[in-house]
Amino acid sequence: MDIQRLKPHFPWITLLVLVIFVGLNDPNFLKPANLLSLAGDIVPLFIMALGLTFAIYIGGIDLSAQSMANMITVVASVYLASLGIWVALLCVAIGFALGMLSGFITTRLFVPSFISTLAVGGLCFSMAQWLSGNRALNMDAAERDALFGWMIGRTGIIPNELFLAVALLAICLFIERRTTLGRALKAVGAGELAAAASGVNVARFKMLAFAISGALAAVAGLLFAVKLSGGAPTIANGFLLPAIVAVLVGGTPLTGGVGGVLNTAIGTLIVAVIRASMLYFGVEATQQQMVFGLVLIAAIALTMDRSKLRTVK
Amino acid sequence: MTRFLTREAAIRWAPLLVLIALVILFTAINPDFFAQRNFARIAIAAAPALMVAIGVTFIIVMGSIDLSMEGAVSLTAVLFCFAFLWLGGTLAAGGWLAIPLALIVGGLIGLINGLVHVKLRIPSFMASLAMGFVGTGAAVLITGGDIVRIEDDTFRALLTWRIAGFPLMVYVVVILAFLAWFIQNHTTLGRNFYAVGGGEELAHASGLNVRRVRITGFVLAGVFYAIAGMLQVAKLGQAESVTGANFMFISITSVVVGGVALWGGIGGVWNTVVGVLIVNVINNGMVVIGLPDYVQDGMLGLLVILAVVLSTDRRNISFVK
Amino acid sequence: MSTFIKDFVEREKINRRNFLFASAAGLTATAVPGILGRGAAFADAGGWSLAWSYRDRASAYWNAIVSGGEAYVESLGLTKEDMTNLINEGSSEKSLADIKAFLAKNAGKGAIASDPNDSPNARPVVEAVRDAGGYVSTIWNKTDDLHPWDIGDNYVAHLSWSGEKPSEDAARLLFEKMGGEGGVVHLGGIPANIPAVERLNGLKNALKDFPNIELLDEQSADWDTNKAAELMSSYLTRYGDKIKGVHCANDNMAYGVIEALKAEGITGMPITAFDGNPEAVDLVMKGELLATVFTNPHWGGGIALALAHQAAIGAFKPSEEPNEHREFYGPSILVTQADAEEFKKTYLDATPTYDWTDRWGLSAGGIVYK
Amino acid sequence: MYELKAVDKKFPGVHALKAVDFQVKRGEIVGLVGENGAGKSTLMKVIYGAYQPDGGTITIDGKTVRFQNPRQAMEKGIGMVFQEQSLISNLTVMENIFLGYEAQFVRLGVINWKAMAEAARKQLAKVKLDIDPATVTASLSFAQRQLVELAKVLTLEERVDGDLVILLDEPTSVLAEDEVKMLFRIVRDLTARASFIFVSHRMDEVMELSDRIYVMKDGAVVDVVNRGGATVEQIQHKMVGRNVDREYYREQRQKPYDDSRQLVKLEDVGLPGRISDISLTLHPGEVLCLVGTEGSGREAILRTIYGMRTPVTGHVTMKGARIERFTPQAAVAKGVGYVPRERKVEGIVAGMNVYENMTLSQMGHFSNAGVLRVGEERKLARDWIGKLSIKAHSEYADCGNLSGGNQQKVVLAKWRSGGSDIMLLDHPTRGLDIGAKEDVYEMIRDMCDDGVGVILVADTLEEAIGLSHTIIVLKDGRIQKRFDCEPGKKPSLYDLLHAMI
Repeated sequence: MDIQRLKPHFPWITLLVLVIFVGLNDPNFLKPANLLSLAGDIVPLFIMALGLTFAIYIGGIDLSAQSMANMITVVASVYLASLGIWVALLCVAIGFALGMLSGFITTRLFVPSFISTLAVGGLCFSMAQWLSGNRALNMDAAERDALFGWMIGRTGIIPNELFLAVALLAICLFIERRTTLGRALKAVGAGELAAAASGVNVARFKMLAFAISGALAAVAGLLFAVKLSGGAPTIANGFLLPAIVAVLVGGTPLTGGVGGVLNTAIGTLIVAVIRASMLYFGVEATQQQMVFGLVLIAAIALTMDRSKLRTVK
Repeated sequence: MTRFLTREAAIRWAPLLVLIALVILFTAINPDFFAQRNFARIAIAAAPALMVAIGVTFIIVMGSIDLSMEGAVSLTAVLFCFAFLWLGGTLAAGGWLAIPLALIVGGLIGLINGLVHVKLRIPSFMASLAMGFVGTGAAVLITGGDIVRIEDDTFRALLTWRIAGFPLMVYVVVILAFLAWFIQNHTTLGRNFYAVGGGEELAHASGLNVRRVRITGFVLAGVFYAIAGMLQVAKLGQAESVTGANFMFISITSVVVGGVALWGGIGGVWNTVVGVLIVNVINNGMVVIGLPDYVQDGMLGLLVILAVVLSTDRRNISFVK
Repeated sequence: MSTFIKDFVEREKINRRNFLFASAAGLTATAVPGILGRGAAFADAGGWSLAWSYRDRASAYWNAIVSGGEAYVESLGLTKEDMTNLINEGSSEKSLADIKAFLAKNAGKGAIASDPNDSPNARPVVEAVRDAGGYVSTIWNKTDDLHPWDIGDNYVAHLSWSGEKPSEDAARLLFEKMGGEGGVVHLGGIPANIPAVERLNGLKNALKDFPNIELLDEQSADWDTNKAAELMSSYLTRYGDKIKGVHCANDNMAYGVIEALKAEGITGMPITAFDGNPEAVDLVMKGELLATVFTNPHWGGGIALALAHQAAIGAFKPSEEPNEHREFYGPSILVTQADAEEFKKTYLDATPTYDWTDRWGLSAGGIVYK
Repeated sequence: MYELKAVDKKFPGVHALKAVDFQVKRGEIVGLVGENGAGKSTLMKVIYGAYQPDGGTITIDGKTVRFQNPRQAMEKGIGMVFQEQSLISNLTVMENIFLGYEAQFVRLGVINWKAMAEAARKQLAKVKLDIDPATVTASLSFAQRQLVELAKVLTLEERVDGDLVILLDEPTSVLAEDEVKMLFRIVRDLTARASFIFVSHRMDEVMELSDRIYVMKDGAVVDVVNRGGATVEQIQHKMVGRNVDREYYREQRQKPYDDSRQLVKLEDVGLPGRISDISLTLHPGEVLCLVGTEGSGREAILRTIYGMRTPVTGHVTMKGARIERFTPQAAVAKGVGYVPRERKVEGIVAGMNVYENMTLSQMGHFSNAGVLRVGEERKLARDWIGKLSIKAHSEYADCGNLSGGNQQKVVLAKWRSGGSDIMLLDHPTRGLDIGAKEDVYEMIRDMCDDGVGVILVADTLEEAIGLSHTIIVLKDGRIQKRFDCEPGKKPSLYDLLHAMI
């Protein structure tokens, strides 16, 4: 009975245990500045995972997120000079629109999101290659600092990315907990047919979920472009799987309706700590990937609340 | 009633029609496409991919998903090479023993995958994704990042020895595809995949040992990944820790394009064969007709969506995820 | 090949406990190496921790880079475990995060060599190192507007290999072998990777002097063997007998091309590659590969780390060095059948011992921008 | 021959079975009745091996047995025909029949399809069903599927040496009247081969079919009645613990409806293959009942009004306005509420709590610019939990964990609280116990008093007759007959059946 009541708390307990575990090995790890900087570095990944949470929350998946971020780094680099601060709006709008397209293909054409988002990702990649002329692009550093410098600086010991992350998390949490959109997405994830029979416009909300995912992937791409002061059609590679892993480890299973954005925040931090632990424990280079896989299985086994899943597919 | 039947038939044959349409399209743009030699090239490219796709088909029919193929293919390919060389380095001198060994390793990977999924009650998406990391990681650990080459001409005959213009490995794959079809349609295990995919709880209530069927399914998939690993070695003459890279998304795409439903119970080996051919024809055809490489990813995406849309029976599904 | 197995067994013996724990219980696995491992003994490194940040352990090229780094560490009287491996798996994001974590762990006292993975990533990497007070040298990827002397002493040097000239040399060899006429196809690396762009440019430069050679097609095969095999088959359908030569941007893709041709029963097609990996050199000796370009990654891996570390301990002051010591090309050796055996003896069968204090001994000159 | 003695089963906080004695003799049909929560389903699960009892013994022919799982029970001759459709729809009939027992047709791992088809035909003959065993199950009617399920359980006959005990859990819930008759005939014929335990909410059916009836209440058997030993009312009294009189359907509360206004008007509405030329009118305060067999078009009419289907011919008018766009959203905006038959799938969202479910259809009323006013939602939920005496610990209770009756109350509250005045009720009392049914009937009368128009697809004909102002009988998608049902002048069962068939 007590285990049952503890279950919703497993993700953050796992995080805490991991942090203490690494901290015992090397107390330096526990310095606030270190922890904050660790959290700050994972922010682009977190923002992408935040978006993915919406897609996964309704029982889908968004595999276009990485290509989207790639493309946005190119878009941001190309148009920063001509559009100035408005390039941010352009990026988010593109992400939103392409996410909407994925949603449309999924809900109206009945193509599973696994395939539709993969295909839209292919489109993004093509566009990124075309727009960049297959070269790495750089932003004008002065212009970047003037317009987006606030994103990547540091206030005291707190990296500014964290403020952005917290703000986005707060917005997403608000959407999830306090808006009709969030409620509708929960209903769609937990019981799509019942939501439809209650007069909820399921297709529209599903498209919105993918659109939010696309928009947040775009924000992740933008932040990454600002951080790196440039873009390339492959620069955000390696984001996708860790982002999916972050969502899953946080306790939002692919069956939908369970978990949420707060879980993803914890999941992303777990991923960050696992990564850092490789360094702190000096895991050998050739073993790192295997250890990561094993730790992942353990972490998912610990964090996921499976009591609500009737069948495990 | 007849209208209904023709509609059903149209959906059933849609993937094949898409394949034929693509062949006609590419041929129209560049007649060189329609040549036996090019078909042999497509077949070689498709051979290992088909084995991976067939493996994952069984899992998808059960309504689960398996993302461990990249790790499984890499690990079995690498172990196969090591074993082959250790056993004498030629097929004749005992190297053949490496084949059953690789199959067993593949089965073991599948078994662990299945056990983690079923016993720990972790959804297959995550369990297999993590197992894939472990598999690739193990391949890196064993090779230390190096390439293992196999020079044995007898083994490489799979690629170099041609019958009627097609290399031996194509025939091997055709036979194995038939075997897979046979397993699917004529064995208890194959039919049980459909039972689990059609209604897991009902199958359980009927006394079916669903957990065992699931685990066996993952083992079978692992064996097919091992075959794919060996074919990949036959094709490239080498194995390394990235031998299985890029198989994950493309194999699942192929399976779905062929008309297998991701929610389980619908489609089968035959669909997967067509799906793999569609994807490989697109990949080959885009180069052959001279499409610039930067539009190829986008074009592949569009064609895949088109193929899936055409082969989905929209009347019978209320929603997809 | 058996050396790999031997290495593996040896490695496993050393780490058996880690390995067993790792397999058995995920979470505890991470703890074991640290708890059971040796305490850090950095006395000989002057209080500095050393790290190499690179793509992955899945290719001979990076292995050679790492072996150079390890050779340097061992030259300090330490063991190779004293060099931390920061593996970014092709993710710029992880590359940056790992480096920052490494610096944090060592309170800034880190000497790092890094391939930033994508050129825009170089700036945040070196800035992070500078802000933490560490020392870094980079290889391969950096944007043209980023220079060590603008960042300060903490950004010790950038080492690259001019892809253009050696690639051009290889292409000339290829064209001569083709008799100065016919079609050639190019298989490129991941688009937008600097080496991929440079190596293609080299090919194009050579083309100017061979008016009868036609570049039929140039597409990306992502540095990947399998993709190269499939791309080559498609080329064969499209261009057929027009293809008289193949120019590959690295060795791995050349392996795929050779196998694709083998499947068709085509032999004797001249192919050039790049990187000079052991397998490629073997193929050159056998005549299956016309040439490859060796960039001595072992030395590059060693010297990049050596520069960062020696600057850190004050063995030299970067700002006092001329610009061609801060941004320089590594050596490139064109390996052909004529000199392959000799080459193999010198560089592959026995690893040459380098004097790591001869910092620019093998430099091929300062980097020039166009 | 099959006997439970003093069987006990406890769950955390619940004593589900209290020293239950239960006996089935050879060739007997035993009825099992009781309200929801009385312990019927727990008892059944103990019988077919899904649960292991905590105390007491199970004996077959005097020998004590203990089942770890349903399969072991099957091997002792105990089979279960499930309430939910338990055939796997993408498999063929024969595969379903022999699911889990294919081994007999397998040689060297290969299935002999011919032999299996032959054997399947033999089983289908037992239930007098003449279909190709290779038919895919999805293409069968509900009644045919029910018979296939029975045939599937009857394979035990060949597999097991001893006697068979077959549990029938609500086998008639999806069947039409004539199909029920046929099923009963077949079951009676089969008593030569097996004993049956028959579980149903339909008291008349239990009375008709069973030789003996076990009545359960609060986890204990309160009475065993022999055939003809008691009336429906007496048994119901024992089940509920109070009288269920002829005021069951609240006929005394039936008032004439207001025919001056029209809520919904259908004119010549047609959906190819489902319904054609449907014309009907719903007035405020009216209960209009659609009667017909499965597939006669009742559900299609409800779904058309609700906007889930777009009619191909004819038109629909609601409150004077012609409907042009058929979507549930538009219907809900017009004041339509829909209580679907598949309560667990379409009615409530399991995993969401009471207030979230209640406001799902009317989030617009509780939000400003998309931001929800959760406090008001909770107050609404608390009000309705009180008003309908919904048994939930609070408005935070997960609806997936409520009992069927309380789930249905939540669904009804969802629409009523949103002010819906056109209610479409599809089998609203399906699977509910008597107490909960009465609550639903009471609510229907309340709604009528408030001027709501109700279109009802009833669970039984009696219910239809008892509740409605108007009955429309459908057959093959067409209206056969219309009955006015003023109290005292209601049509008889026979009248309706005559029109249906």
